[in-house]
Amino acid sequence: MSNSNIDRRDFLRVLGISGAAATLAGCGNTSIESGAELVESYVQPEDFVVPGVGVFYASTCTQCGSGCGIMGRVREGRLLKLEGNPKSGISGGKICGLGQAGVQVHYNPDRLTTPMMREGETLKPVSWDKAMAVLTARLGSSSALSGDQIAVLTGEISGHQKVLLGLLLESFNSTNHVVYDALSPTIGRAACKAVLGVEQPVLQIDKARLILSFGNDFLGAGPSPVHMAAQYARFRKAPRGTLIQIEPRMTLTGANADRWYAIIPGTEGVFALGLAHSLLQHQEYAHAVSADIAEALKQYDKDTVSEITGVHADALSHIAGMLWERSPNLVLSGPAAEGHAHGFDNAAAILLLNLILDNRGKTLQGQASHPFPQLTPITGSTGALTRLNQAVTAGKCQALVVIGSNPVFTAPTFVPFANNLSKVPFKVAFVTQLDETARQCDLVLPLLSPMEDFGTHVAGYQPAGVDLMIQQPLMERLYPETRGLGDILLDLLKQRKPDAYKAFPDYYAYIKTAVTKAKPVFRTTSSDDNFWEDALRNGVLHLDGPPAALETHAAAVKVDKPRSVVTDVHYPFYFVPSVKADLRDGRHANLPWLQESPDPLTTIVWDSWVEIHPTTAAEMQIREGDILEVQSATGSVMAKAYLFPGIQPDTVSMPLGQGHTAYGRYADGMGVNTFKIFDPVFDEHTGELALYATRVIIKKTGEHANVVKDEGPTALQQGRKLVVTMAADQAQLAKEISRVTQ
Amino acid sequence: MSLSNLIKNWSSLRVKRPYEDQYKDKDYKWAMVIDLDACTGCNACTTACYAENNLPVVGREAFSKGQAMHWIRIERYWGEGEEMKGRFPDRGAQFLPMLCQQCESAPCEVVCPVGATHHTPDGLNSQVYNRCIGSRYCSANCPYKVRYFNWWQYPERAWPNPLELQLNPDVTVRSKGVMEKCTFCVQRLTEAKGRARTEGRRVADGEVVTACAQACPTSAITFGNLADDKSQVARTWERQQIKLASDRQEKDENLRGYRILEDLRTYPSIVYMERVRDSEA
Amino acid sequence: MIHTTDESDIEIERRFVPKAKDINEDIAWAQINKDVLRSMERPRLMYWVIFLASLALFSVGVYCEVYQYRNGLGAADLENPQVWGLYIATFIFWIGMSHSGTLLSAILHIMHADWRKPIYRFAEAMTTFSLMTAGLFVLVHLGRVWQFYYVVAYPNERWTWPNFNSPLVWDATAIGTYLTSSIVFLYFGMIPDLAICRDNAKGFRKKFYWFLSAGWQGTDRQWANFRVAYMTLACFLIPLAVSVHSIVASDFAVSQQPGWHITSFPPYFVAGALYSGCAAIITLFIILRYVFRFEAYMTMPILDKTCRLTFAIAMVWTYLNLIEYASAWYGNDEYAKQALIFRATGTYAPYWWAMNFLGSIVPFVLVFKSLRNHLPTMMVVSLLLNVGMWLERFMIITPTLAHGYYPWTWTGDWWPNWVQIGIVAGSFGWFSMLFMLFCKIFPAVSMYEVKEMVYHRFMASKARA
Amino acid sequence: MGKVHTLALFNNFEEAVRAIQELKGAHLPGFRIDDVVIKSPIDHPELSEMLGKRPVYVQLFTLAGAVLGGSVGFTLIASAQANFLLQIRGGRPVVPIPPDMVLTYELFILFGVLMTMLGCFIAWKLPGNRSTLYNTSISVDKIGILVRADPLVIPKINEIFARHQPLQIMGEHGR
Amino acid sequence: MKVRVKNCLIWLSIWVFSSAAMAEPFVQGGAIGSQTEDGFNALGPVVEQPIEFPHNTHAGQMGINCMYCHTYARRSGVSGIPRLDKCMGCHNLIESVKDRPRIKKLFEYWEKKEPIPWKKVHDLPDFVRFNHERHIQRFYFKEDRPVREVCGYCHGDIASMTTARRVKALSMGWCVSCHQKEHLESAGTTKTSNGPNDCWQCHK
Repeated sequence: MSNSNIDRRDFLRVLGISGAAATLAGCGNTSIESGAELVESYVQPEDFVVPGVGVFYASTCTQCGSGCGIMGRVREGRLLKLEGNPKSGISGGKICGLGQAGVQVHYNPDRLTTPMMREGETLKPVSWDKAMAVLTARLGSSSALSGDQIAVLTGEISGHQKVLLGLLLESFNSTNHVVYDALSPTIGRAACKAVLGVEQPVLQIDKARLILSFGNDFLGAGPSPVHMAAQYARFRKAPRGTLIQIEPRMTLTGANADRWYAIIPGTEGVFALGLAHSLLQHQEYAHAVSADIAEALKQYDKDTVSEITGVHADALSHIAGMLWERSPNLVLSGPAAEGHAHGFDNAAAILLLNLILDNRGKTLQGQASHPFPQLTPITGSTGALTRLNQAVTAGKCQALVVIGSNPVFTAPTFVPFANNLSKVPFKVAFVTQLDETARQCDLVLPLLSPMEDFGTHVAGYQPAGVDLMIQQPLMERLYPETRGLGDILLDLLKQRKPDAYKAFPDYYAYIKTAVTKAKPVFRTTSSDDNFWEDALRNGVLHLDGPPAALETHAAAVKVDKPRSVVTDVHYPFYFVPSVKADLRDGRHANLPWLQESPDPLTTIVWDSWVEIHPTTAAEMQIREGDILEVQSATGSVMAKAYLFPGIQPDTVSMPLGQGHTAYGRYADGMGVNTFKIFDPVFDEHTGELALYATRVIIKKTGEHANVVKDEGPTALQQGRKLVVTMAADQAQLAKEISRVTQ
Repeated sequence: MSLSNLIKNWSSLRVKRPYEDQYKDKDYKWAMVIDLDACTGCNACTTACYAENNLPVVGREAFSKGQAMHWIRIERYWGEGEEMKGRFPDRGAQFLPMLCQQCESAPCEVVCPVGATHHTPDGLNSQVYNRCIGSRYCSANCPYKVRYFNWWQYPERAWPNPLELQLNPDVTVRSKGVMEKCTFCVQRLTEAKGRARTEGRRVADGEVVTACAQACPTSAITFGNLADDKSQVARTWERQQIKLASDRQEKDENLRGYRILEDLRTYPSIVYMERVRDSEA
Repeated sequence: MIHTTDESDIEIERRFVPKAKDINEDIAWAQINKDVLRSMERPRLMYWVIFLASLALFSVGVYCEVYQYRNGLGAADLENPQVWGLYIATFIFWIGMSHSGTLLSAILHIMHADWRKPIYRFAEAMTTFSLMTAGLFVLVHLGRVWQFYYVVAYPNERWTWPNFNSPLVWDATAIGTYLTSSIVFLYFGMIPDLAICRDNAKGFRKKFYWFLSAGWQGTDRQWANFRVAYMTLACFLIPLAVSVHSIVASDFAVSQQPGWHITSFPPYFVAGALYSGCAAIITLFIILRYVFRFEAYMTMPILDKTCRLTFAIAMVWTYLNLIEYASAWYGNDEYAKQALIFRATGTYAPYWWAMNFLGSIVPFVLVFKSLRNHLPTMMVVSLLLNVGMWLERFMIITPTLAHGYYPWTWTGDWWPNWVQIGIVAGSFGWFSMLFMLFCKIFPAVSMYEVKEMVYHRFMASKARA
Repeated sequence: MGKVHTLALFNNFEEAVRAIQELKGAHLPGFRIDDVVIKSPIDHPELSEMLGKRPVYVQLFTLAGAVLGGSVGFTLIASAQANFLLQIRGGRPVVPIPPDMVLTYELFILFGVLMTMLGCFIAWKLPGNRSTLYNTSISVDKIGILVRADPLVIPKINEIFARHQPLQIMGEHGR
Repeated sequence: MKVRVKNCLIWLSIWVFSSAAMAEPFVQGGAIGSQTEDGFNALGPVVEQPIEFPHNTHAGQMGINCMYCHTYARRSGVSGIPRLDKCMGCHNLIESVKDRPRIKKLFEYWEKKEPIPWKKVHDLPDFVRFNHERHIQRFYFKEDRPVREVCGYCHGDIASMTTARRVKALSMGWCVSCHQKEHLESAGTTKTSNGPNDCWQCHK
């Protein structure tokens, strides 16, 4: 594993490979041949470039916002595989399936290879000159747009791209950077901020002896799943921690729990307050909260709580007992608890338990403060899109730049963003592959893939200290007609403010200058060039920093009279969307590996499905594979039924991310888009869309189709000793050999 | 000189395997430990395997017919007996990464008519694609059903340009009619062994791991050299009292290690560590 | 007297003839020659109908095979773990069919049961052609059929050998040996008849028969050597036939799968093979008798004897079948027990029950003499028995693959698709096409042996008189 | 040598038998019973006593073939298994006895069968020339007696034949 | 009955000879006739290269070590073609031949910074892995054999050719014929060992 120590850009320029791109190993040639193929031949490669030997380059994964350090294995100029970068504190040398599939973003057969411009109804390919001319005419030096007239819509974005976007908007006297995340953590972050004083505390999972999680899928689609998984692995080593999960639909984390409880969706807060009430019976916790809260909590006796939440009353006292017994512990709230009209209150109530149990500083910490706040990511929200939608509807927006966001696909029906887009005179999208939103734009510019571009990233979740993640090209660009986002933004900025940016011939120069300028912060004595080379070689610039202290605001927790969830006669079922760790909000549905990677719990691939509890299914005479219509107040979708025991019986669940209509061959026509049946329910505190508050009715269509899954006709072991379970008190984990150490 | 070889080495040609200390004086015996308590079922290993070993994405149609090509698959069981009596799977799901067990006495090896699958000196159960004629007898005889057959001409359909550029040049792209299976990433092993040999040493522990082990976010998969006493895998086997050449382990009750379907006398090279659940919770 | 199928004749036979004669010993030898040689001349319309139907069926099979060859075996809807589908099931079926010829010809020859003589020739031809058909399935089921020669142990530039441990290699060797030996046996027993053909043929055919008849002139030295050699071949063929089907059984018994790993499989397979072979002989007996007007030679008493033999073998098979169930049932192998229960109650249960009914209950029809002598009934029964035996093979392959050791990979509802069914149907077309061709090129009834039979019976009756 | 052949065709098997008996009893000069060949449409093993000892050696070929096939077969298979490239499979010994016995058994039979056929062909003196004295009616139902004798005694033989109602008597040069 | 001895002998001798011919490779391994020293000679087609590189001048007349140019052979599975700047390293300084047409072509590629599209002459099937490094390390470095012999065993006497041409069959039997031989483990010892006989060593 030799890492590069040269100027990456020069390396790619002088490599001059022939023959490599044309050969497809193993395919076709099955006999001794002479003169049929070309030899890999170089002009002037660096010494470490040896044909037949793979070289690893460090970079940063951009598949989600976790900012994992990765290494790309490059051979004969081709990027072959991604691995975790051991130097990255976040990934620790590991990588998830989603990260692996990053190469398929790069090699995707449906990638956009030339700029496209709208001609009437369709997009037609145009040259870069033409495209840039159109772009600069609208957004260049002559542009008269200002303020709210221009908007930039992105997904979660950090690093110098975020900086350049901000600078570009600034040149228009605008701050209209709309960050939209269909699966936004806004509610939870707001609750954290209110209760603990920070938006995103650092979870010390490995230090906890007991974790009580209310629908927090930290092993699946959490904020930093690879890091959390490593923490989880340590948590499971001696002394082994216990995980209790309470949620309406079993997540991947729930599937790994020692004890899993089904709860009526939206009642997690009630349960948490019930626990709080129970805990306050213990002397040592009695003074953790103010007297009036303690008084109010008395309404949450275990029978009331049990009746409201649907969880057995004994469970409440049992969990409370365990929380009391096993310290330090950690109580987590997750999207399933937060995505309700009173989601903020739920999350706050759950966080209150941490205050009572005094987990602050033990298993919960604040993040170290980042030396470059301008590089840290902005958390996306759906509220941002709603506001943009209002501006667009009002006709205020004259130009819209869309980067890494697909609101046409993810916006719920009551945010008719797709229809309103036509009211914007100039819409430009920067994409690697055409998606539903890009297809509605006037100009689409093809970007370099993350494997071809430079960049810097800052993760939203910084487990220890702070990291500045460096992204560098892992191979030469595949398509000459693609450009990096940074380069395009820099070009526009040069148009707007020629003087300020003339020192930077391109984005590479900009980023190199910017990073080397930050050298003093990292307290190194090496030269600028060495510093930059080290940064590239390691893929990460790390800075240790003390964790920020957490505050205590128990008063932020609203303790009302216990409210049960109102049932709806027209829509009797709770609808719980499930977020797949690899498809997320659907942006990765174009990657074949992820489509074929079975959903861990149902083993279904390439599809959407409706999870329904077997007893409910039996009552309704639904068999697996029956096609059901799931109808909410705003829309309906049809999918195959899958009988799933890990779900609250009055709840049905469907995965998000499928149902694309214009996102390439691997995504189109697979499953249905469940974003389109969300009810317009918003969190009362933050105004954020409540994703878990939709109610639906289920109708049988009478049709039937086989569920495409890996599982066979039985999900039982049939007496075979396949997976064996041992009671924790029997296992002598401490005596085992493990590379994972505390 | 086969005839003279026959006469000269008759007794060694008549040795049955596995036997105790078979690999004691050998350089390598690759083996694995999978900790089911650490495995979260996240499928990272599966995708890593697709990337490393040029596995074709078969598509929905073929997948629905049971023609998937995942060399390592994550199985999800819902428990047995008492656990299934309740309304919910109270103890979570049971995930099992199932891949070729690299049996020491592999049922598949015996039955292949052309000897496309055999046992390597490193204790791997090999599959030579270009020798395979596709009788599928090995798959029929595999108790674990971890052998995957190329039902279609995947090189023509699974990697539309430019996806083919991702293909690992160290691994053959299998055409139709060929059986394939987990190789313990033999291309990595061969490379590491060659490098070590040139440097006149044995491959160090952790120097080479399979793609699944490398990716696994919880490090549930440990890969290593059983012939090297100091390797983590060898020490774990030792500590778990698992003997390679035994079909019924006599071990302490509170040890978690076991091998799957061991009573069939396949002598697998993968030890699974029992999943642990806190019965108090 | 020529026996006919008339109801009244059966009636008369039963009432007034204490023991029907296998063959009319007054039949003139020249007449025998004439009757048999006539069957090789310009065919009847019925012949063409059967031949063309076979050809059409065969073409369907060829089309399916070409389709499968081009697309890969996925075209046949095979999957993991249903890797074999109908191909191996039908392969065993055809191997089983091939045992009839050996049984009738070799065993009965050694035991001097001369009633075999009018019918053994076509039975032997059946052996050869079923083996050829079975061989086709070996090729059809291969993923890379173009590399099939890797199985053959021959010196090559790769310096590699097949895996001699594999039952498939034993299979290849055994079937190769069996095919060679059965062709030798068939040809050898035909040499005196080929000489007759030579003496009666003209033109190209004469040359052809001249070459094949190997200078046969019927001299006493030729007869003496012939007698010894033929007897030796018969002695070789019996253990060979048993070994062939035992080896086919070893494909399964040697493997580990529940439902396959059964000690009684080899005899069970042999019995099943003899059973289906005998049933097929009855079918072909009736067809040939009708198509070539062989009523004088393929007489009802011979059919009667064949039927009784079939019944006996059916009972042997039933016994071994029950033994197989019993050993799973009373054994300690939970996996095998589960596999058995799956067969009886799972997806394929109707076929399992049908197979037991057809294989063990239907043969009781053969107990009744009146039914044994009723050709349409016998035709239907023999076909049913063969369907039962085909189902037996299907029940060996599919449920075990569907319900092996590993529950995760069980299959719930796997069914063969049109490609597989087409190829299986094509194999029947191929077989009957070859068989029909054989009947036109070679004498389907052994003339010299019928003469011997007539001669000996005549001498015996004279002695009695 | 100078011996020539004569062939008589009989309709009746008993007449033919009597003709041979008379030939045996006639004590013709230079005539031996070995020179008599019977051509018949079916096998008449009952004549062997009358025709004297005419041994059959086919079994020897069979034995040689079977033993050779078995032993050489086993050696070849075992040495192929001991070949440099042959690998350990499924934990079985490289040269496993049971599978090799199965194959040996098959080769034993195969070569036994082939050698039997070969031996028979050799006994039939293939590919030598056939006697031209042959009548197609032999293959129908007639019995032929072929005698090889000194040309001088041929008329006497024919005379004996003529006493037993032959259908036809054929000489080597025309009728 | 008299068995014709002559006939008998003819048949039997045919039998014995054919069996013996069949048995030879069983006993020796490989195909009939491949046992001879030159049983694997198989001249490949002439491959037209972009520049007609004179190996005979470089390796022959000047006696340059093969690995001076094919520098990857000792550290990678593939021996590789020399990089263009390697050629230039010398030819920039050799004024005497600069006007030769082949050298001019070389300079043209260099000016354009374009790799020379050399064609593969020794191209194994894609499922075969041949490791130059291991062979060079074993026979050149450890056993200390002359480089021309080590390379030449597979590549033939390149020093007498202009552009390379395949002279060996490169078939599997040929590889095996050498792998089964006992080779010295290193110079100065008498300990021998043969090449690996594991399928997976070469097949991937």
